Amino acid sequence: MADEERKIEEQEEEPIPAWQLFYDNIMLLFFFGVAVPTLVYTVWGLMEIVQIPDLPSYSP
Amino acid sequence: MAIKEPERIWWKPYTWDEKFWVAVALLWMLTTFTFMPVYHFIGKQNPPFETYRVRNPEQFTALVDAMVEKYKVGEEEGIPVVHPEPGSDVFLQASMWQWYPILQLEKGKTYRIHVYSLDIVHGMSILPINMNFMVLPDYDYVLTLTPTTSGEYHIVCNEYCGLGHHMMVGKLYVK
Amino acid sequence: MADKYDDEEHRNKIEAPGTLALSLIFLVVFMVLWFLHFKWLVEVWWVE
Amino acid sequence: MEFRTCSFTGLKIHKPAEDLIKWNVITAVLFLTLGGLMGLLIGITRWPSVHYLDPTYYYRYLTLHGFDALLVWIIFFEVALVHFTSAVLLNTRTVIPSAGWIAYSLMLIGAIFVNITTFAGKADVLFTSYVPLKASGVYYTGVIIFAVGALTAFGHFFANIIQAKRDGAYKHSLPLGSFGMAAASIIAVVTLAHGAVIMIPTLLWSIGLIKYLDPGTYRLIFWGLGHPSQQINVCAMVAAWYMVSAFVLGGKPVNEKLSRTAFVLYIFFINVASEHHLLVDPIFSNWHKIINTSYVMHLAVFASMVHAFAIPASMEVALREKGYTNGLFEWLKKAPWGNPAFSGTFLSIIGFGFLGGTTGVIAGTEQFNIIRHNTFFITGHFHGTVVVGTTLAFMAFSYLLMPYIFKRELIMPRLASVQPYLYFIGVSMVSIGMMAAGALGVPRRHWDITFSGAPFSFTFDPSVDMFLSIMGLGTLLAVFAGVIYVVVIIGSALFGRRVAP
Repeated sequence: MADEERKIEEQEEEPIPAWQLFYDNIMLLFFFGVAVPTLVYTVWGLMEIVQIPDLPSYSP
Repeated sequence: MAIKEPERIWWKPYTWDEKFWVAVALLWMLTTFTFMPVYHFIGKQNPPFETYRVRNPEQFTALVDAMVEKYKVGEEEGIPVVHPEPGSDVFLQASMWQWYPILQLEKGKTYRIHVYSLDIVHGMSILPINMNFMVLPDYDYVLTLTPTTSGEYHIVCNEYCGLGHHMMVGKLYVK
Repeated sequence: MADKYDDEEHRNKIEAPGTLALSLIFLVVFMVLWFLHFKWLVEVWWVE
Repeated sequence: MEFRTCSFTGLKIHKPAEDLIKWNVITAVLFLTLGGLMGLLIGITRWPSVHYLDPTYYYRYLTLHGFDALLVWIIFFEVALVHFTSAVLLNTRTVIPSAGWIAYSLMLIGAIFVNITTFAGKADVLFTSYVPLKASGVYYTGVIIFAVGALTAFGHFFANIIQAKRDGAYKHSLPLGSFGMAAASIIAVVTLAHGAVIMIPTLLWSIGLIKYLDPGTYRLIFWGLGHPSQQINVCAMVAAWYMVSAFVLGGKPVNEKLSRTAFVLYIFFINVASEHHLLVDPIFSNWHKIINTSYVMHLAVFASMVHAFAIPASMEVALREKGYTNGLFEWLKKAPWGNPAFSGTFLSIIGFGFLGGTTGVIAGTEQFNIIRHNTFFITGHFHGTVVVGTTLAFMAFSYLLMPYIFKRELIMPRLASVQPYLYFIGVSMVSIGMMAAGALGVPRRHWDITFSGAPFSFTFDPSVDMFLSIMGLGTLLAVFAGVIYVVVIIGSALFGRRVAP
């Protein structure tokens, strides 16, 4: 199928909605899919682990 | 079809039943989510979050030993029973396969119960009321509790800790 | 083109009434279980 | 090119893709057999009146049951789905088949390492292997090899769809089934990367090259592997649901936008639910717990509720188009209940929603987790999701693969058509029995709840015995149905009557 033909065909039709283009972009979804859990779960969790204070001294 | 490429533009409005279900489901989900932070302000039954790093196990063992020495009131099966001052800091130590010591608490008094593991990961399950917490080595977890019911309670380990795991049972009295 | 999708008929259609009914039953079960857990939690917890 | 056209679906099937699917499915079923056998042994051990195994073997077989049934069976089947959705469904080829075979071999070698080490008694650490509980280095090596193999296999998905687009196999959008597996593959990459990050230091620690591993950090990152590996299942299972609806009934998604939005919410948010295991841990702040345990404001749970509506709706619309339009439920009565692919799928949806989904969200509520954490309730919950949900869905899907990919008819079709029902009832009994016992405080991963040999003994509510017996009977029924499944699938693959290609 000639690419030109397809191009012409698509120009005549209405544009694809932006959201649909976003959902079709698997690599962009991949980026968010990796970034969100890594930041929200892992990195945030590690930050909390290193910030834990030492056990203070108690007199029972 | 889920098995064929959809038509060129599939971004289309919802039907009535789809919209209704999306609205109802979203509303219920936001409710159950909002419950969690809001309950920290209006409710009392929240997981404790106070925690300290224990650099040296002996530091915690020393605290346990000092408490046992000062407040020991008896002994069961070789494990001391301790009646600490009401409202004080209390230390409970888990190890393979023992909860040490046995605590005797007073009803209606608030305690800061420090739990800590000497060796590997354990799980603290207070039965029969079924309150469960993790006990980790190197971390002191401070549970601020006010026993509201008196009686004899057991502490069962509910995280696998080796072959004697099922024998790791401790005791807790509320008087 | 746009009004093809926006027509009243499509938006007010109920395509799957049986499924909607099943889903609402599911939601009710979900809520009942949730409130039961809430009740158990309040009964159990050692706070004043 | 080595293509044939499937006489049932009209799909063009690439020979290397077909071979990869066959081998992955058969290997998956063999590991399900092993995992199921372990499940039988530990299930009847926790049935108080039988109490079959010694503690050593109980924990050893529990480790294996977790690894084989939860990881190996499911991931091998998902790799079969990777090739099915990224090549067969797009009527195109699978690129670099040799990479597929390398992935397959690595996964198999890793799984064998873990199984042998555990059988030999060198790794009685359970599935979680929390440090500082130590297993032999071979065990961690096996897990790493398996994870690397699985990562390669899921990477194959992306290679395939990129090539497919270049070849013009699809213009803009993947079919929904492939889109669901794309979500699963993205989630898998996050999962297996966490696995590598934590298992490599653990291996070094177990052979003495690293002195110290922080138990809190291990738990955080391990659950970045352990829980999301179940989210791969959720995505793959939902994709399988959509595909069965389309293959069996000709059902189309009622609204592509709705279904795809739900998958996108999965991709973004479902992985953070690893927090479910850390809710009563020291260390993490309430906000970390709340945001993560709620899959970021419960949006991924909302996505599941959308699928729970959209898939039955697609079936309903398809059946109504066939003329079953009386009342609310005529379509449901007239559905092809005798077809194990359909009945398995529908029962999987029901079981996943009612047994696994609701209880999971509730036990994952920060406050409620205090009365649920590490009790048998949790075990009941994930037998609702992973077994009634994912395993049953994959069983149903494999009934479709027999004619489509193996070019064989099912042997014993009558037995096959009751199998999903028996399995559903059996595992539901297991799940409900466990949840009821767990609600009364019975711990999970516990050899003896009468605490023999302990200094003190605690007696549970007497009804616990009844609930655990329900679980025991359910185990027997589920294993019986599992045996039927294995016999039918392996038997059909080897001896089924050949059908026209």
